[in-house]
Amino acid sequence: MTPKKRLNYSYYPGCSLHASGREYDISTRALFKALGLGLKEVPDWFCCGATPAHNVDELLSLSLCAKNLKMAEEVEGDLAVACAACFSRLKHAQHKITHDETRRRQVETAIDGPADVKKPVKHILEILAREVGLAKLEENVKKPLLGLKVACYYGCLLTRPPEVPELDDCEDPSIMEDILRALGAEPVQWSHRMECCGANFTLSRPGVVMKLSNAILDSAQFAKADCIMVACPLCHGNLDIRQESIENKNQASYELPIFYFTQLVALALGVPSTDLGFDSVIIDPRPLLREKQLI
Amino acid sequence: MHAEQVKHDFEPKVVAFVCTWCTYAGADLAGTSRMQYPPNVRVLKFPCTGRIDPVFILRAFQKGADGVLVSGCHPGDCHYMAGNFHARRRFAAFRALLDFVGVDLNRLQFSWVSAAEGGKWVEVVTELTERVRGMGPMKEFKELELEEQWSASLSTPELKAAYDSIT
Amino acid sequence: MSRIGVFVCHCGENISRTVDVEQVAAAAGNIPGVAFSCDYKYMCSDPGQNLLKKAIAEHNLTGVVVAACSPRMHEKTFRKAAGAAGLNPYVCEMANIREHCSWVHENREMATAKASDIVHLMVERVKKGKSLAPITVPVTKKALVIGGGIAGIQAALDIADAGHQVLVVEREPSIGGHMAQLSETFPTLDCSQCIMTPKMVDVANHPNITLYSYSEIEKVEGYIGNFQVTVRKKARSVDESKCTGCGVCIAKCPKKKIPNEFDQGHGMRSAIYVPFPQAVPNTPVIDRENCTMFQSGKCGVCAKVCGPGAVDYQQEDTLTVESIGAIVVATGFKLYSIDRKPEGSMIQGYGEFGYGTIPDIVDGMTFERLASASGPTGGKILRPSDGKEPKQIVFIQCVGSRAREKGISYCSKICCMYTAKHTMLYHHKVHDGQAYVFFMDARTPGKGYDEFWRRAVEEEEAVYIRGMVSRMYQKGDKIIVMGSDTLVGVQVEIEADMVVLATAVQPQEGADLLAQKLGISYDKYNFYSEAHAKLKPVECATAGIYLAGACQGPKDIPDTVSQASAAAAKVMTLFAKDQLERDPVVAKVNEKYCVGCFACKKVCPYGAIEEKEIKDRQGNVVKVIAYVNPGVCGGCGTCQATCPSKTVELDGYTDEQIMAMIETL
Amino acid sequence: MPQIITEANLRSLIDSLVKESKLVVGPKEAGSMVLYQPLSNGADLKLGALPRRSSKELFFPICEDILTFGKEDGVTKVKDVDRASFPDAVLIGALPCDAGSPSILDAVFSWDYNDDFYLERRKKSTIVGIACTSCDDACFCTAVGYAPDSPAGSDLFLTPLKDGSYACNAVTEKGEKLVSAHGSLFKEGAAADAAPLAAPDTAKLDLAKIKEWLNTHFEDPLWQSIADVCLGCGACAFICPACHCFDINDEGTPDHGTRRKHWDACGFGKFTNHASGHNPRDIQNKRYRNRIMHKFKYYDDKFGKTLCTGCGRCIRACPVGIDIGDILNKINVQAG
Amino acid sequence: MNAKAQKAKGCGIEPAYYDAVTQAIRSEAVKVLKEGAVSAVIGYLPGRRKSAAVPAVVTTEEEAGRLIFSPACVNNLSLYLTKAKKGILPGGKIGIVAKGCDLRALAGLMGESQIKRDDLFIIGINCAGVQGAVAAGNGQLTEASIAKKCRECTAHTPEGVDFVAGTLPHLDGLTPLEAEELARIEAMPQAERWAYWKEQFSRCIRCMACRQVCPFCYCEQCLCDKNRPQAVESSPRPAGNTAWHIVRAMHLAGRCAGCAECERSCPMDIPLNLLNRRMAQELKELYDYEASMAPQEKGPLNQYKEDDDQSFIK
Repeated sequence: MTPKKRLNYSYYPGCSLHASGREYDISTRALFKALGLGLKEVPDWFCCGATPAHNVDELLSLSLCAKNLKMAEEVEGDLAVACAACFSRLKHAQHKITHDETRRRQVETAIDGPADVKKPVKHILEILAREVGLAKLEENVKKPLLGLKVACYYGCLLTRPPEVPELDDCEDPSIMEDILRALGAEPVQWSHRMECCGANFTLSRPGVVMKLSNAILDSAQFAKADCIMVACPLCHGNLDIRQESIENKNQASYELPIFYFTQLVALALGVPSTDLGFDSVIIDPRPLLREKQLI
Repeated sequence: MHAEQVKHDFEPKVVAFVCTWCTYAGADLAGTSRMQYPPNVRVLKFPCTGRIDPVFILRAFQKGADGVLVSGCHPGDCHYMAGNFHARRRFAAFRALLDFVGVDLNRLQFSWVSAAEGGKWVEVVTELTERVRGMGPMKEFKELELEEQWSASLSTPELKAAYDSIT
Repeated sequence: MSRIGVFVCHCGENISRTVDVEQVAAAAGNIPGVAFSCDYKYMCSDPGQNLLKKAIAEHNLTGVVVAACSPRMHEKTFRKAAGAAGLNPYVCEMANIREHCSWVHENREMATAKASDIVHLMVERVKKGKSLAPITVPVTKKALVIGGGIAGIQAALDIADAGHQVLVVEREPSIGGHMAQLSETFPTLDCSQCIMTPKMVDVANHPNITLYSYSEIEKVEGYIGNFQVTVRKKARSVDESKCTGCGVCIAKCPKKKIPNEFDQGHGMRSAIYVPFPQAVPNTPVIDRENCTMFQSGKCGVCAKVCGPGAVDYQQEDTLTVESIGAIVVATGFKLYSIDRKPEGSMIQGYGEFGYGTIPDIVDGMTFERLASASGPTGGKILRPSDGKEPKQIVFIQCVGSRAREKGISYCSKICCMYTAKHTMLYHHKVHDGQAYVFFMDARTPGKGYDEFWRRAVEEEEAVYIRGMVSRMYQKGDKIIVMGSDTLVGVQVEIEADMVVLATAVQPQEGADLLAQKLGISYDKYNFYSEAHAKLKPVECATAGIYLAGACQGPKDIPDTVSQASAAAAKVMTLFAKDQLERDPVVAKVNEKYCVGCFACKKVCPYGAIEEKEIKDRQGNVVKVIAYVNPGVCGGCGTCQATCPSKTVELDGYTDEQIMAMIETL
Repeated sequence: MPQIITEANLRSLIDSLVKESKLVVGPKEAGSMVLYQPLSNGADLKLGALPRRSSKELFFPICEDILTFGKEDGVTKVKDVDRASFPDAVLIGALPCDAGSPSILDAVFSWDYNDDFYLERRKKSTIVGIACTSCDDACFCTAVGYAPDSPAGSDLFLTPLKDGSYACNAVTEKGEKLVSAHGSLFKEGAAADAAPLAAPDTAKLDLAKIKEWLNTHFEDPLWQSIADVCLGCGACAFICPACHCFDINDEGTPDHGTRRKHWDACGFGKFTNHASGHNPRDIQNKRYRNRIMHKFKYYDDKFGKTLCTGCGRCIRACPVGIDIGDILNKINVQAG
Repeated sequence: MNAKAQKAKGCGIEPAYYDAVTQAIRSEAVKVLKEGAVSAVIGYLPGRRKSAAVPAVVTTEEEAGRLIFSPACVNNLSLYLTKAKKGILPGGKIGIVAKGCDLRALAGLMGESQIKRDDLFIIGINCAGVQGAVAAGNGQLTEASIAKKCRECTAHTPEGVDFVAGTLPHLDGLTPLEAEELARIEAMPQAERWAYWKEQFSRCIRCMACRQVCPFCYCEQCLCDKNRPQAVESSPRPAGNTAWHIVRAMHLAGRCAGCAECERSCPMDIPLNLLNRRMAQELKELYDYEASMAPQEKGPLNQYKEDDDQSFIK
């Protein structure tokens, strides 16, 4: 038997995880600790430009990511990213800079140095499913999520466009469902796994968000899901924070707790629920978890 | 957006021995598709990779090639059915021989490029050219060309110049 | 001493934009042995060719290099011109400074230097070139048509009507192909089977046509005028010579619940079956995978009921070798499926449409069968899942086609028209139904085509929505179609009862394998490549092989029939001669030096090398050496590369020519 | 009184000659063998073994450029090799069977045509010969009129003495000059006893009789019997001190190239191949016959010399064991 | 243990073994000539020098009675059957003395249609070994004088011959010097290997002994003698020498019988057999081909398999 080397990752949390998505950050750290993985935050990281920068100034959005990636070189291990928007931006910048010589040169001028963007960027889903492995996850389950019906919600950024993130099947991914099955939960078949939640229109055009997010909540309910699991703080915000006003507007009643996948995985691996930020969300998930005897 | 073609300090000579049916046509396709690649390659057309004699490769190195590419049809696609299969064995053996006498095989590339693979042609040529550029001139054979048995060696400036102009 | 003429073409600006053609011509003038050099705007034009002819005469040229486009484009043109001026065509060569230089480089200085080098290479090649005389070979006046769809049928009938023997080889148990499956055809809405089946019968009855159905091409050897084709006749388990086509076996077969391929799996057939009632030949075939007799050894009903005793369970595949002079490839197409594709495949499926798991999402061919009077529903539009009549139906165009992200970037050409046809058929059959069409563009060039499309939109009440569908999912017994209407700028959602996808046209399964047997080239999608996109649209680069129909690219019926007739005309042109002149690029043995090791014979892919005895004047055998049969030699040159002493040499690619080129490096 | 030079001083002599920018050539260890090669200092000199190749290549290189040609500005220009650039050379430690060869070859290279390449090199070189103290069963110098202590061809001739030093005899003016220019390294004095010389185990051949036999036996079964097995390689000719055939080749392209002269051998099948394809010496024994005829008849006819110094190299090198000493003995016997 | 140590000292082979082989060859050669079964026998006659034997084509019983086998009988006589040496054999069936390694060459020549088995009477030798290129002069075979190829011989016993001469004595295992040398060179960094061969090839004088002695170099017109076009410079300069030796090795790849005559004949001691062995090793690894004593229809470079290795092709 060869002794297993401890996997170490550098970590780019992104601004959401330090603010509205704090529980995503907390649960991610707890999860890594539980799995015995190293996770070291890149010192002095800054905004990735998500999500509006590339619509306004592409060079800026690339340069922000290039600089972040360059700084990440200082920390050991592949770069772990939790936020779907950060992940998308970093991967996109990598792709663009590697494939477009002109852009690369412009970025190099902008950041005043070589555009060193080779650091492998990995979403935490990827790390769990591929690097840790489903078998090992299953092995380490302490509290199987039995009877929990989960609508896995991927959102629009995680797998698109196909050539950039290379995370999973662009239109029909299964990585979240695979992980959940390993934990003993019951992912539901539903229609809106990939639809847009309205993302960053949340402040500028809330009407759009209300409509799109409503469709998501509605179809999750139609599929008899107990809750929705997400991998993006923007999605989480729209589905969780706005849920009540969506219900009001549409005369509906959803009461669907929104989990970060890190929360559910960590919970299944035996991390105490008090360490996972369940208290800092709007739709309190604890009644559901209690009902399913998970806490 | 194409990479701008700028002259480098060292422009390697790259020779490509290609079959007319697949790789030559693939290179034509790269042309009609207006793809861009380094202008260092000189293409010698053969009916088939089966026609390509290892001596040609050797001779090309002797005559100043810094890199040699041999390219033909994918296995099974040979216009002549089996020419490329024979070529494959011949070149597998020849590579081993060159390696044994100390020739850096990074200078000798074999590839299958079909008539539909203009992009692969560009990729293969670009990769070889840039690799060879990084390696610098193929000095081994060039040095040999200048060397003499001791009894004949002269080092007059004129002769040196004459040699320089040959190689 | 050679007197070579070098002619540098500007190709309008195609070359001169990047290459300093004057400098190239001037540099060529300095090459030893070059007697004349010039540059000209369009060498391939008449004045350009005249310039060449005039220079050959005036400067007494012994060889010519035309620096212009790829020899694959114009080598014949200039060789002909050189020949007209009295020069041997084979001392005329092209230096490819367009595809291999001006089009692929931007730096003028370097491109010019490269062009000069390319010219120099070719000058050396021509200097060492020899005059060659064309070789004549006999022509076997029998054509092979591969594929018995409308393309193959048309080509076969045309060639047979011209008085030549034709062998038609069809993979399926019956000829007819996709056209036999169609309900009605655009733009006239005439019944497909009504116009198709008479032609099928003509094939069956034509005295000059031999039909091998349920057969495949095993091996192809030889060359234009002289192919040896091995055909595998698959075991039909029914003796064609005995069967009367009475159909009793089919009626009595106890195993009847097998999805019928002809009906896209929506109708049922028995284990012994003919694909459809009008099949040609009308001889049943036993589907051994589904036949109880073959699976368990118990049954044998069909054999018992067969009067003539035609059923033969012992029948095996047979191989037949045929001598063929020309080949028409007409293997047709298949439809793209939205199913998940294997890992690493260039082509992707549609996850957003459920990867083919939603039963009421069907493709266009299934709709044809549903709409066909002879189809599984007797011509009623009923959806597969529950047999209900769909009241809201959505047609989606460009599924797979023009979808680079799915791996196919081409337009399938026929979908706009057949979708319009489908909306009409639907409207005619379901009067209270509503058809919606999602489309990117409506492409309707063709006689009467746009009028037809307009009719669908304006008179037959189809709602055309310009935009794509982003997602479809099952909700209850409805299919929710989410799309966008880009003209209005809104998202639309339709609760459909059934969805019909106009999926992309792809080459037939195994097209690449057949191409490898034939030695013809194909593109990355496996469509067969014509020799020239514009000027040789039916010829393959491999002489003696011609293309007809959708195997070369998506085509509708009129285009397919036209191309099939064109291919037939090419075959007839070939058959008009008793002998054929062929390129003299063949190997020759230097009898003085050959020592008869026969390494060449061992490697020759054509079996062109024979043993020849050299005798002295008394008739004693002095030595046995190699001899290349010029009629059989394919000209690959593998023999020469193998011969240690190079006593076998390929004309047109001699060591002397190649070494001279290498010397210029 | 002869001059004496110690071995140490002999090596010092080489050092000084090298310092004077002379090309000093002598026996030197080269892998598994000893070859005549340029010496970079006195320590390089390896005495006591017969070098694998003869010393003729100092005057008659294995391959040398004659001229170069090339196109400049559209005009073909030819450049002769500058013979003045040939170096002043000293051949040191040549055994008598090697030192003797230039004096044989001078004749052929200055006969109807003066080969400037050979003659220039010859003029610029001084040969320091050395008496031979060891031999093997292939040596036969004494049979063809040479001897282990023959100073023929040497400008300065060294005789090994029992005390390890060498007695020096200046045979020619060149030799005297060499001594006088480096007087401090030589000393006059009574010589110690000479070291024992080599003594090849061969009887003296009657070369005149052999020539006479050759005059009348152009056709003879002997040729088949001795030379049917000859392979037709050039090993014997190339390592022979006296063989001097050469070929001239143009190498390069019409644009740029070099005309080169290099060794050739009469054993090669292509040696007399005519452009027409006809070959007057069509089979191997005819070629071998020519080798013997040339050495012992034709050269003598023309220049009064035998083209063999008896070094035995061809005997040692022949892949099929053809033994010229044995053949000459046979002819001698047949000649009576 | 003791016996082994003793054996190693003397390198085992008694002169009596060679005498016995000699006697067997003589009586068989005389017999077949006498019977008229063959018109000539190609064998070895003693040379003037102890360390030399000379190949000979003997046609009389008297000459046949002088044939020998000794450690000096190094030559691969199959050479004399090829067209390269035409004109020296009488018509009719020919007898030939062949060691195991020579037999592989005979088989190769049969595979290349140069000779027919029916035209030959092969006197095979149970061969204990012969001397190397730089053998000492006393004619005895010692561990120091045995040829390198014989140290790792896999063909001591002839197969498929008409007559076998001698009984194989006990042979001691010897260190495989050539295999070790091959491994040493293979292990060198590439630049060092180039330097090694450059030094070796620069010594070449282009005497062509390696070509002339090779049974497989029977071409009427050697590629390197051609000047239109000139594929290999004929002048003995390092450039042309290197090209020549590469071309030679390539042309022999898959054909070489491993008799190592090229290396033995080289007056400049260039280790040519290393090139041949390297190629043989590669062809064994890639295509499982080995030279054998039985003729093979096609050499490894005259055939192919569709799934041949192509890992080197992009």
